[in-house]
Amino acid sequence: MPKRTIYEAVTERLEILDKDGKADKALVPRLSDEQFRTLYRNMVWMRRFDEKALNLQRQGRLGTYGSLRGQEAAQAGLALAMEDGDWMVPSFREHGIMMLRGIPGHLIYAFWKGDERGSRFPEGTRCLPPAIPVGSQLLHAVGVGLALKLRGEDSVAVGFAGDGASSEGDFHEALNFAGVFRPKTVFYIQNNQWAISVPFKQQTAAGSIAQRAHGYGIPGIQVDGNDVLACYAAAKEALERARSGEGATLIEAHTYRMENHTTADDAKKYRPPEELEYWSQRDPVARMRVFLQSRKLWSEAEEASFLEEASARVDRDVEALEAMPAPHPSEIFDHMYSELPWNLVEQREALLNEVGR
Amino acid sequence: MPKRTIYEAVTERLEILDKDGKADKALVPRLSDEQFRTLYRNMVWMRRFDEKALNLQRQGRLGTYGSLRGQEAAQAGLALAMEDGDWMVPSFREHGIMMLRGIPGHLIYAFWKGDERGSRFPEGTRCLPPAIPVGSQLLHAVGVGLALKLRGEDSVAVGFAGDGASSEGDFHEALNFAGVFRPKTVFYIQNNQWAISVPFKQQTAAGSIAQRAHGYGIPGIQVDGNDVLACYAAAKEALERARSGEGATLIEAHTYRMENHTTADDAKKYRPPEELEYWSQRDPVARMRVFLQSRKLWSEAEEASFLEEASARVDRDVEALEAMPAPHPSEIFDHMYSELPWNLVEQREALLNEVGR
Amino acid sequence: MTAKTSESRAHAALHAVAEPAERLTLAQAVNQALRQEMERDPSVLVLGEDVGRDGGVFRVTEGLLDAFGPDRVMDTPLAESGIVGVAVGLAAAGYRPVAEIQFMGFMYPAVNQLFAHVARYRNRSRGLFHLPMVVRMPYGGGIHPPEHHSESYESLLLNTPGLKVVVPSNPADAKGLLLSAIRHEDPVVYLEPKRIYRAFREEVPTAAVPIPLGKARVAREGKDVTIVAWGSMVRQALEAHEALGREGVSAEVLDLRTLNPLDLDALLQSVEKTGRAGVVHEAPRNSGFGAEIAALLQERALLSLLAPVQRVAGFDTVFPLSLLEAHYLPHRERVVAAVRRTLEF
Amino acid sequence: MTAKTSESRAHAALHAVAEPAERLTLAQAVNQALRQEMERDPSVLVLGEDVGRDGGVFRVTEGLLDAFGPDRVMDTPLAESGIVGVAVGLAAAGYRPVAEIQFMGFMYPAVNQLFAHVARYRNRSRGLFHLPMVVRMPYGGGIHPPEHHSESYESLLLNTPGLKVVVPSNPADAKGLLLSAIRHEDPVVYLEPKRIYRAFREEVPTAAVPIPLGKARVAREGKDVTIVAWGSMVRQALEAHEALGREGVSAEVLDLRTLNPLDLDALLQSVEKTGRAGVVHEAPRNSGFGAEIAALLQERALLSLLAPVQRVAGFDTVFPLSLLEAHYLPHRERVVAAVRRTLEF
Ligand SMILES: Cc1ncc(C[n+]2csc(CCOP(=O)(O)OP(=O)(O)O)c2C)c(N)n1
Ligand SMILES: Cc1ncc(C[n+]2csc(CCOP(=O)(O)OP(=O)(O)O)c2C)c(N)n1
Ligand SMILES: [Mg+2]
Ligand SMILES: [Mg+2]
Repeated sequence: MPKRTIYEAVTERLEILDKDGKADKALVPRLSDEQFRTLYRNMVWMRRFDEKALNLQRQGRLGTYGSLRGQEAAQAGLALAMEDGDWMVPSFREHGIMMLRGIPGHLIYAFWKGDERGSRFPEGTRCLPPAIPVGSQLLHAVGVGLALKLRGEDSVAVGFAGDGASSEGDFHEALNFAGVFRPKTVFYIQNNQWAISVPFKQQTAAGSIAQRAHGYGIPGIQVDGNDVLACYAAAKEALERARSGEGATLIEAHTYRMENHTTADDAKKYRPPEELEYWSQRDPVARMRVFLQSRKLWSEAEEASFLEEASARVDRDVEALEAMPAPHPSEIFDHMYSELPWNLVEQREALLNEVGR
Repeated sequence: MPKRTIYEAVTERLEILDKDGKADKALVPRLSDEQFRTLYRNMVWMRRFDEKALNLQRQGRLGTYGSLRGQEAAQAGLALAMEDGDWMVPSFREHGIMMLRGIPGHLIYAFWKGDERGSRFPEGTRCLPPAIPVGSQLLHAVGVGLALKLRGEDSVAVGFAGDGASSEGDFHEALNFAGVFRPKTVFYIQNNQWAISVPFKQQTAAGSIAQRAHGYGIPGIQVDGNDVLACYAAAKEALERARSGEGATLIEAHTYRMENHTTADDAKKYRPPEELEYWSQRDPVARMRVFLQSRKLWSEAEEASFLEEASARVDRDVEALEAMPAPHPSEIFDHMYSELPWNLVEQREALLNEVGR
Repeated sequence: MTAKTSESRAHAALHAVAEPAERLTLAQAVNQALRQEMERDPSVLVLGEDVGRDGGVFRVTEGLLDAFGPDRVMDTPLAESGIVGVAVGLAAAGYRPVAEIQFMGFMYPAVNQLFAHVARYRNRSRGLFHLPMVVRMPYGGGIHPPEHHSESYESLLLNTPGLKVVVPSNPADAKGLLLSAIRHEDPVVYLEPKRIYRAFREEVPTAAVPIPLGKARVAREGKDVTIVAWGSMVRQALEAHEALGREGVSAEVLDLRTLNPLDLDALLQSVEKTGRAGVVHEAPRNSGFGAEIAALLQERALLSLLAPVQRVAGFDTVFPLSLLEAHYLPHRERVVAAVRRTLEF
Repeated sequence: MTAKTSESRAHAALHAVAEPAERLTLAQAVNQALRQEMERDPSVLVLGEDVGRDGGVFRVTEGLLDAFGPDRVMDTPLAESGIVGVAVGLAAAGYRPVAEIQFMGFMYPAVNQLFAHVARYRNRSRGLFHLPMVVRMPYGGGIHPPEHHSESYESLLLNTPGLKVVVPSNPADAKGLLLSAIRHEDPVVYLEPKRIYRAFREEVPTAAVPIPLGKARVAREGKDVTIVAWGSMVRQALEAHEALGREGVSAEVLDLRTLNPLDLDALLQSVEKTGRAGVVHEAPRNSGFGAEIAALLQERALLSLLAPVQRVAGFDTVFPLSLLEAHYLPHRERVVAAVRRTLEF
């Protein structure tokens, strides 16, 4: 053999529920019936929240909105695996898990309405504000995870990004820093197959994002992102690894963006209907429902009451959103620095005179 | 088996000459005796050129200089594998191969003397000017390789970078674009184990740079960068792949920076002497000499005449360098745009009045 | 309205030579320029995020992929440094790439390629290599998007020698200036005022008639004061012109069109005539290009200045999200007030 | 020489309160400030390329790794975006990182993190998160290095709201201002004039005595003209002061020290007194910070101005390599000539 092997490894994919929701018994995580129910309920709730947002946008009550439809399992599974003190470093499509982590829905709606107050989360939620420049936030997740390690805290930072974001230089720098400094960080990449109009196969010639981990000396795994049990299990393992000081993991949640990129986009222009069809048959919510049914954890009646509950919560979010007073113009200036410099004092004054305080 | 393998990663290393210069017969590339001699001579020449540069710098006749000592095989092997029409997209430590590709030595010296004219290479040398912001030039190599592909040219672009540069975001973006667009490009990374004072093991937790290729769907290989035959063979294979339209390859030439980072650096502060000792025993020039000897292609007399010839060439370069008239101050302005805008006309005038034309 | 029609008349006049013309939006004018140049010159390529199948998030590159194929219209991975860096190589090897940065707010990842390489290649190689490339960026506010979709970073480009910077304010200029930019031998950053991509249609010559770079346009003649603007803010200047006119103030509106090189002669000529000047831009005031305009005027026309040059600019803050955006953006009233300050000084 | 000694006297005076002092170079003063803050506050961390074992390519962080260990002094991979981006996370989670960009010429890859995040975090989260971090960058020319090692990009920082920008011109200020920067709650970009890292020694208080941000320093009193400068160019201003003094021209030298926020009062006070002003910087003139100074002065002190504000700046070109560098850098004679222009106007 002419050449000597200096590196040999594999990239694996974890699936627990098959496309129809039938579980591989051996792999089903040991969760209580209530936890299984919770996983399902949380997905139902997210979907309601999402549908309402699309609605509000159509009625002009929200601005441009990015739907998470199809990614409910990826976010609900991870959410159940995370601990209270853990940090989130989100991109812009993580509102499902943000709600589950205690961020009030009306703030999330406010963000999409074009209100910075929507990114002032309640103290202690340990969630950084959503980052729009794709990929850039993964470095922040490394920094937070490093802080947790340096302080000997028992918490982990989860950094989110999409498949498109994985092409940005910052993705590389973040994973490489993570390999070197071994922060308490988990990289959670939701590969929903599209970056606006660019399909994953045009985003990279690599067959998966998970295999990028080979370049950084950290573990990487792909998980069926429409399989909430698999997402939970993979996240749990990675979070434990980080928590116990063994460093970062790259998780690729292989899922699908069921909606337009945002309400400003029209996916019909670039996306084959068969593809939507294919993924509809792998709907994360439906698959979990089948699992619950197989365990006798589901009933029409319960379903109805979840739905009602979910709708009620979402309606309360909308009320709270619309009860927010308009932001005061001075907000433009007041959070730029720890104190107002002379130029902002002048500009603020001028604006207040203009609008008549 | 709980998880399903979706990707198997294997990275190989090629060695032909062992540390003492003994060749693996089966692997020795089919080259003429004259070509074997040329490989050796070219390394001797580079080393002379480099020693002279260090000398000139000490005498204040050059500015800060970056030595390539130790990397002669990595550059000579590749040079022999490249064709006339191929492009070079260098970083700042490629002067060895630049000379072999027809860039006059006095221009290279001029560059290190702080003279932009040193980067105006003779027409047709197809070498882009050295790039200092590390890693950034790899994207240019993708662009040039893509141009060659689009024009159906039979040439290849070789992009150079170091181990430190492989941590920059542009390294990632370049390899990913290359996977997607399959340009006629070869990435040639000289891993000389150090980025100024940062050793490779602190640069990344990956054991090699070659294994990064798994993240981009392109082939990657590590080669003993102090083995000129292995460097030639690996480069030849990659160049052929690109030439025939099969896309880019990542080559990691595993070598060593025998000198300080530049003459402005003092490696004693951070580098263990044993390490230098270890690598001195793997000197690329000495190893090739042993190979030539084993083939009866070397003699004291020839050696003496190479050396004399090399020294003479280098001396001519120095003469040519020092025969260059001082650059005219107007050079500061004359190459900024296709024509001088009013502000540069004014500023140029003012300077010329100041220095008295 | 009146401003609009009288302006288009102004253009119709300017381009009288170039009939026949058709009424296009600014977005259509850019699209037409790209199409015509790609037909004329096979070395012109388009690359960027979503520029192909999707036709661009503003539909500016619509139809180009079908017309010219994937070798000339490239949907790239999501990486701005990659887009500009690959364009550098394409240009160095003989192509004329027109790269798109989806929003100027996402220019930052490309700044190393743009400032360290695109702006420097000719000088670094003492003229051996030059980069005939264009980087298109929709810029500015007014569309109520999320963060980073409204910014104006021209000042950063202007303190970086080596880049020509062009900003059209209307469909006819958008086409004519882009034609010149693509044919130009120096790299050009071409800023598209996204808020007026579809705000109005105007007569645009059907033929490919380049408008020279480096020449400003007197959008309105006036004798009392000069309002300097470019891109999207020309609309505000024109509205101010109308409003001031009703008060009997005759304001000249100078549309710079090219920010580097600046048309200094046109600037000085106008201000020496009017003796008063204001400059309008969306970018923050501090160290914005308005400062350069003011600095040049006090340097070279101090004795003609009857009042300080007034700057009407964005605040020295982050560009606000949509609920507060309207407060940030310079508007007619602020321009009018600034002009009054010059008159009342 | 005389400039040097008389200047150090000036400082000794300024810091009379703060004895005991020792004579340090600017590089040593920065090192001492880092060391004292790291001793005082365990949340202060240092990270960057070669800052650890090597002690920094300018030896500014020498000894810190041995003193504080690898958890607090981190040699990072070679990636500027990574350095600043990781610092963002560290700061958001309660540390006070002091990140180093090895040369300001290599700031570009970090611009996305610096401008899109560091400058915006507080505002984006409406004050919930803020980033008490410092980004140190050696800047400017005069050391005869390869390309990209001599640049001054302060104007780019200043058109980007959200960053405090500090530039010391001498060892005592370097220490006192860095102490304040590290303790400050807003992100600070701290520019170190590398050409004077070791050019001279001056009295520096041994104790940790912060010098407040946002306050300029009158380096020399004068009545005929104000020379505004910062960082490395203060030397040239002081030399010009001496030369002009010999001609009987009394030039006031204002060392801005902090560029954002600018000490407007000090600026106006001085120019209203002298009636003439020049501003000196290494960065290109076009859209440089000198333009902002001139714009502010004509805006707010037009009637006091007896002559146009003169800009002495780098050319609107790439910073030349060493053989031509001396022609590019502003020097005493250019400052003197500019002052003469204000006197002869
Ligand atoms: C640096 C940067 N460039 C461009 C954009 C514009 N943009 C917003 S979302 C998006 C696609 C992101 O795709 P992906 O990372 O897969 O996330 P997804 O939208 O699918 O959740 C683009 C190009 C951006 N936000 N940031
Ligand atoms: C973007 C950037 N950051 C920092 C530097 C300063 N610098 C010059 S060379 C160097 C180390 C490069 O190491 P490597 O890539 O391994 O190349 P080598 O010097 O070993 O050939 C650094 C940090 C630079 N040139 N470019
Ligand atoms: Mg996606
Ligand atoms: Mg190296």
